[in-house]
Amino acid sequence: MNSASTSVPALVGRFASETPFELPVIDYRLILPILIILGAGVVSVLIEAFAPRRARRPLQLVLVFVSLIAAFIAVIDLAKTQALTAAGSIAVDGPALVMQGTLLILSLLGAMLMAERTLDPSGDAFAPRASALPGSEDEKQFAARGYLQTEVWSLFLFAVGGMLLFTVANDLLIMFVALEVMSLPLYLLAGLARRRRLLSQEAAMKYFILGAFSSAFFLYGAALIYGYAGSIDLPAIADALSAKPSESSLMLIGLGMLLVGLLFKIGAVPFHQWTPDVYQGAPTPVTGFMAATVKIAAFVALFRVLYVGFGGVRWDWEPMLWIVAILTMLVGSIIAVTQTDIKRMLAYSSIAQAGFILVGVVAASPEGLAGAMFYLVTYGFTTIGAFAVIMLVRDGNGEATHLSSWAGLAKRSPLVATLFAIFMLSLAGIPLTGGFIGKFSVFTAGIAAGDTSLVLVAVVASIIAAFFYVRVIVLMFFSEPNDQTAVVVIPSVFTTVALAAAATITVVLGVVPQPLLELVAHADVFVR
Amino acid sequence: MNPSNVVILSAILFSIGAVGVLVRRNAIIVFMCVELMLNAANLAFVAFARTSGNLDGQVVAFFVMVVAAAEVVVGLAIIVTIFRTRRSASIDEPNLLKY
Amino acid sequence: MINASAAVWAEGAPTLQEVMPAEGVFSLIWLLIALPLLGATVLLLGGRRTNTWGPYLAVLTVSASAILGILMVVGLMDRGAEERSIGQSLFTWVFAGQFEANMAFQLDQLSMVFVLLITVVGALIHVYSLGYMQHDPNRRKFFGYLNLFVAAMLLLVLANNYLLLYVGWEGVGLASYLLIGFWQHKPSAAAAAKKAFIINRVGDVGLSIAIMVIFVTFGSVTFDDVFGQASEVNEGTLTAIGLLLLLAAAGKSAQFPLQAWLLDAMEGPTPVSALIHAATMVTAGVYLIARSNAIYDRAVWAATAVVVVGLITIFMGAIIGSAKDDIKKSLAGSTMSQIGYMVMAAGLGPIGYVFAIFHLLTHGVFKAGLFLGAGSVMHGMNDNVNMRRYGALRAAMVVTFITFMAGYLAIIGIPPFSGFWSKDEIIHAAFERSPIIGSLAILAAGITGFYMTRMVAMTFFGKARWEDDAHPHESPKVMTIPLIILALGSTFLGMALLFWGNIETWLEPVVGFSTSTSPLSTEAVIAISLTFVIIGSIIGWISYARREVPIVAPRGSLLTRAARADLYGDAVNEGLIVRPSFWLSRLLIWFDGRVVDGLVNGSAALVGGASGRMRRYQSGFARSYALSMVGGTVLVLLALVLVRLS
Amino acid sequence: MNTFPWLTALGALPLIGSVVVALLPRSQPRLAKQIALVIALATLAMTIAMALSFDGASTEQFQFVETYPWIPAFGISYSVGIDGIGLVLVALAATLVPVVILAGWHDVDDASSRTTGSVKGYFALILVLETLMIGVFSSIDLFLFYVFFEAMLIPVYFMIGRYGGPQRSYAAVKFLLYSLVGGLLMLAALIGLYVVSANLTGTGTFDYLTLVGLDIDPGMQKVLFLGFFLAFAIKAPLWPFHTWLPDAAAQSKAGTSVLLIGVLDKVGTFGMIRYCLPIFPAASEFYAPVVIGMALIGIFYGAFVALGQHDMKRLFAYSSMSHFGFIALGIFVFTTIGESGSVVYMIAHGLSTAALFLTAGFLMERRGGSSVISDYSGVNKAAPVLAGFFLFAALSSLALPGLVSFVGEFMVLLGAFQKYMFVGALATFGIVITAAYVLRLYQKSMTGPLLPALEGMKDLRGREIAALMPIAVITLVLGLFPAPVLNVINPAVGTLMTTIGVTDPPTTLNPSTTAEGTQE
Repeated sequence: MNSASTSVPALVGRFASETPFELPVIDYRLILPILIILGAGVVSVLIEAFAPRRARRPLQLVLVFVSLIAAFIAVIDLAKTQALTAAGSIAVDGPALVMQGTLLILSLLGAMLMAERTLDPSGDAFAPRASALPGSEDEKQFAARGYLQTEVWSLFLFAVGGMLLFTVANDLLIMFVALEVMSLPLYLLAGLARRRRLLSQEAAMKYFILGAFSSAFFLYGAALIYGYAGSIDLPAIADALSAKPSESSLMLIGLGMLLVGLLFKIGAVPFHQWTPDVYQGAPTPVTGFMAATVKIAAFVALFRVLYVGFGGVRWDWEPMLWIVAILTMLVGSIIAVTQTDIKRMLAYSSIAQAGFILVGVVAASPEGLAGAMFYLVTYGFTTIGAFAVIMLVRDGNGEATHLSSWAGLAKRSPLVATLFAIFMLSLAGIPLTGGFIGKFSVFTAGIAAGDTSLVLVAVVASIIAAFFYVRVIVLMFFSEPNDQTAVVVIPSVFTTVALAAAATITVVLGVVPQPLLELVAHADVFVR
Repeated sequence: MNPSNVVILSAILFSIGAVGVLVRRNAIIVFMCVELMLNAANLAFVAFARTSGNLDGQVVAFFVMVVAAAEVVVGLAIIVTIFRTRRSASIDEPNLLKY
Repeated sequence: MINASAAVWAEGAPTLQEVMPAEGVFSLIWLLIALPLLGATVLLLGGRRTNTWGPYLAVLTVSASAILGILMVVGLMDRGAEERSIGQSLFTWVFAGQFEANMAFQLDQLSMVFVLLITVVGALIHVYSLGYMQHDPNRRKFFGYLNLFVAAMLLLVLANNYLLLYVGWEGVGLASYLLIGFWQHKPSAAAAAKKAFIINRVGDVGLSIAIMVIFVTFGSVTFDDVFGQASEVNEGTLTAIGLLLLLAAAGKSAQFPLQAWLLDAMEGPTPVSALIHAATMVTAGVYLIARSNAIYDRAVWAATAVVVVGLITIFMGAIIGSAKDDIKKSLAGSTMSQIGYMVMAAGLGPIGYVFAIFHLLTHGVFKAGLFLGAGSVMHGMNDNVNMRRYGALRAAMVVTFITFMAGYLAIIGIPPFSGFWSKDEIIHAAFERSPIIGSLAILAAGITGFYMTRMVAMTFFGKARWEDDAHPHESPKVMTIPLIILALGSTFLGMALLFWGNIETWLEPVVGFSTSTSPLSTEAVIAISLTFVIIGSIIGWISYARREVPIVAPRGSLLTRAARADLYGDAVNEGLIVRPSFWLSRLLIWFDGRVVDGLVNGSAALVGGASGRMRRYQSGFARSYALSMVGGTVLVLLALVLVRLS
Repeated sequence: MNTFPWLTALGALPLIGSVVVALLPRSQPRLAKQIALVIALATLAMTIAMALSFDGASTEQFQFVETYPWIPAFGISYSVGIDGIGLVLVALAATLVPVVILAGWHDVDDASSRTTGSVKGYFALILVLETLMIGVFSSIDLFLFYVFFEAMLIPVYFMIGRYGGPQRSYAAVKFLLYSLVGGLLMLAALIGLYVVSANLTGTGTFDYLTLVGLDIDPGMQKVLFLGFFLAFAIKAPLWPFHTWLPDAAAQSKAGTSVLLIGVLDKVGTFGMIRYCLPIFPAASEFYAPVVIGMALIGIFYGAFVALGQHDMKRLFAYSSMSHFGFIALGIFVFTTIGESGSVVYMIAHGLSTAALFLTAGFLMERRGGSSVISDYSGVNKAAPVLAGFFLFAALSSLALPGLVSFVGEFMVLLGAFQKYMFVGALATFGIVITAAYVLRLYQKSMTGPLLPALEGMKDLRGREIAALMPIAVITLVLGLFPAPVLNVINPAVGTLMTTIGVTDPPTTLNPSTTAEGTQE
């Protein structure tokens, strides 16, 4: 390219003549699930605008559940598809479909948690009116009148739509847009807690500032990659890598910054610091939903970038990710040991879990991908289940998240304590839970790829992690209840179903993992 | 104009934005710095579109602008809420969540 | 000291007897053991229901065994000398790989005499105990334990292999433990019992290892396999086996250096002292050595060690016996000493085994008589054991006195009492091996005369030094009849066995025998030893019958004080073994808690500490999070670039 | 061939029982106990029936084999089967469970204990544990074994943590974390083994017999061996990985301790025999000196520490550690006698531990739960039957000849001596210290003057005697007639010796050309 002196109109003209603009062909069937969800999001906005206040909640709920189920059916319909569409920007393939299906089911469970409104005597988990000042007279009136912030459903749907898009994004632009469509609603949702609103708002602001900051890194990385490869298409980038392996500094810096954006969403160390604050501050249903789903979407994107786009330079990124994985596992596990807030503890736990999944990424093999996908599924259900339990454990001021309130909980409610114990054991990777098979798959991939020392670090981290998971069980089961001990509130059918589903899936994946293992094993190839 | 100079400019802008995020205390200005970073990326995209001889970069720039606009909406909403609650736009003031 | 080559030793060694199948009365060999075992089971599990008839059942089972034993000895006598070894195998007991040990018995001439000793003396002591333990609330247990002992002891002498012998070996140890500690409420009794068991265990280690060496050498632990092939094994191995067996024997027979438990064992009821700690169990060591003659005959140094151990113990026992004021402990010292004689004799080789067993038998009878006599005295003296509070009892307890005197004359070796014959033969054999050994044996015989005279004088002669509430009286018939029987044994058994029973020829097929070629004539030996015995007795008489015996013991010479302290055996054990063990224990407990567990808890604390420090970096300021992101970005880029450069 | 799914049925029975017990209403504790006992006895009966149809002379290594694919994606199958070694250990578990249930009848009654769990919960956990114990001894798929191995932790964890003494949660957490450390190391090694099998045969597998047949590179063996061995050494526990045991034993109910030390910990030594030796023969031989050293240290270390204990349960724990030293010694000397002896020792130790802990449990129950030795004196006077059983347990623990523990101990020592004379002889001295601490305990607690506080102490009741009697009888009968056990163990050990390719050292005289181990 030495046509620096060419005038702009001439340039445009030349493009127009040489590469006539073709409207990209879009196979709408392939993106039907995304369209359904985003369309529902639009309808949801319209409902907010035009439906009467009393009708909004039922309408929104029907809309959300119907659209999620419809989208799920659409995903099933696409089973085993391997196709590109929209000029190669969207890749519908095994990993994408499996993860989309998982995301939709998890979103369904998340929606059930968000729809729960029998736990808090004054309504659901969200502020009656986000604009009202915390503690003000306004707020009290809104609460008293039973106002509900039904906009959360629009936000929710757009976030889900963004995630679905994230999993199929085959070029960096779509990926960026999906990232933002997913994140922006979540920033808001994080700030909408009914109780402890200062914390919630703080969480939203931190999440937003840091999220935007990381997006900027992602975007600038994408720009540099574009500068290197001349394209933002992942397959095209791969081609460029094999065509011109030299002059790579642009590529390396670009890749690094791109990864920073994705690692941020995953919650990998040292880009993890938002996680505990946001998980703790956000309304618990949102935390559960977000913890389970964002990680899945971001990991699929990470896999796609690394395997499809940068598979040719795996020797470059493997050592770096190796270090990040070790840091993530160790820092997450170690800091969690001294946490006293259950949500914060689970946040650090999710960091550690991200580290374990990164072992599968570093393996850079189909087994690694399959293992990580399995892990993500079990992690998603376990996490959402755990946060569902947290919603139920309450005292006078809402959820009782301080660990001291959990002492002797098993005596108050053996069932809930048992469920939580199952989730903890799964996170700790004890056999007969899904978490064990997940760890097993990922570690197997790691050792098969020769990363034995990484797996050993993972083992050490697992041991440290086991300590704090076990500690909660000790508190619940081995202590006597005291006057600080929280009560377990009987939830409505929404949470009950979500909780039961999460627990069932966690155990079933541990006992009969074969169907899912087969699914992910057959879906371990990205289309390019 | 040599596109590589433009890229360097974009890098400088990006750095200014990043440093701004780190050093400024006012949430609005921090936010503006983030926007500056996004726009620096835009500039890089446009510049690279020129060197690579296709329009992708320019298309990206438009998309990013739209996304940035959406981001502004969300961001300002959050910041304004915080400001109303705390009577301060300092990014350091909300500091209840830690350790 | 000993100047003999292996060849000399092997002279007179027996050839292996052919083992005959068990037919007729011998098909009941197992029943010999089973009867008392049944008695023990019924008594120990039966609970209070057996209180009334239990003791009689115990007497019955042992008596039945004794009758069976007598039938068998008659049966054996009917057979030719070469057909007197009878084997009975019940089933394969322990087996794995090449190893195989059967639940199998071997009744031969050696076992036979032991069976008789055990069952007959055992039966007598059972009967005696009916009277002695009449008022003890736990007497059914006592009889149960006694029966258990008889069963275990019979197993010991009837086993046809070392491993099964080991079962009997520890079985008698257990019975001994239970009986020494029978009066468990007395802390001293409980402590004595524990001590006996633990010291015996040290000996058992020797037996264990001996069995292992035997197995890896011979590929079998059956007596026949071992003895039949002992000649093919090098002397070093045999010496090792011999020394290990000696360790075992020393433990069970209270020989130096494992002698310390026997004196304390007198905490048990007196019939126990008579049966177990004088007549039978403590002689198991002698049995073991005699049984293993094929090994010792080819391992001169092991045999020499046996002699040395025996000699040391003869003197230790005699000296301790001379200083004790407790009648039972004095008798216990005497037992040590007498067993020392047997052990020494067994170490002399084929010339000695027969006499070791001979002395064992006569000693079994007269020492049982002496102990039971002592028990009878105590019975009449409110269980006081201090001889300084006895005196002039001959009139008060005539039967006891007379029977005791029979035992006394037997033990010091006055002809024609039975001890004379057996001890004399041992001294004679010792002279044969070496004049030094012989002289020492004679010297010890003199000391025997001294301490036994001292005992008799203090108990039955002199002035009465009774405590105020003592009303000495003769014991009931159930006690005196066994005394009389044993006294008759003490008097005539020696002659009977020697002249009528032909003990040498009887035992020769098992342990071998070589006739004496002593430089000293038999008469000379008899004369010298009798002289020493009489001198010792006279000294004892003068010191304790003619002179006033102070009620409180005088301070005594250095040797006396040492002897009263059991020649510091306990002190040595305490200082060298017990205390260091507890120090080590305390050290290891400290180590376990602080170091091993400390490392475990320390690593947990380390993680906790790291956690506490690391979480401080989560400062809550969004901008510092952003800073760490920037830092992270730099690191990521550096990593990528560095990898590329390398 | 037998087509009845013996092992699955055997494992399922207590599991079903535990579900039934767990679903009973809280107000029916008595019914829960009764059902648990009946189920446990039924399991025992079924075990006996299975043992009777076990063919000791079979040429197949495993009998009653059932194989169903479970997770084919990783070559994992639900494969169970049993050899002589597994059979006797399953039998041990099946025997001890009803005993423990009977003995612990009132252990967790709400009125008498300060525990946090419910009555039915305790008995349900015991039954779950029985299922897992049966599973762990009969898996012939390594993954399945691992699953049972780890899953076993959970019921025990709850049994200690919910039904234990004042420090129970510390003890439970320590137990769990310690075990998890071992378990996760083993997981890493297990995965490594899987990957190795995939490299060697093309398809990865966890099938035991396939893995045994692999020819693994010695260097790799050494690495993988460590993972397995450490897990087993922690479980067993061998010195210096033992410090969880005293705490766990001291804080748990007698029944829990019995199942934990008597059966569960045997998984460690069982694992060494079943997995370490045949799969990693070269590594086993390489590490044998180290392991033997650890075992020797453990024998004496445990015994000496036990000698100075002031707490009965801690004493038993350290004594067990010493005994486990013997078992490990027998395993790693690679002689037929040693291996067989180790297995017999496992059985014997299970029985003697049960006798000790249960008797001590009955004793403590009568003294407000104190396990401090100096709180007792002269018990024999007040409760002679209890003291009698206590003595029997003590004698069983010190391996009195005539009891089954002697058979095991002697075989182990002989096996060791056969290979390493010095080691065998040295280890033999352990029996003296064993006698010293066991009898010291008996002397201090049972003999001497009766403490005033113990006046009027009740002797054992019928139920308690009924619980102890079977143990005593089995201990004695097997001591005098161990053939039923040896007959099934010896062929299994023979196969093992053939697999690892070691022959016994010949004896000087009469070296038999075909040791039993190499016969087919």
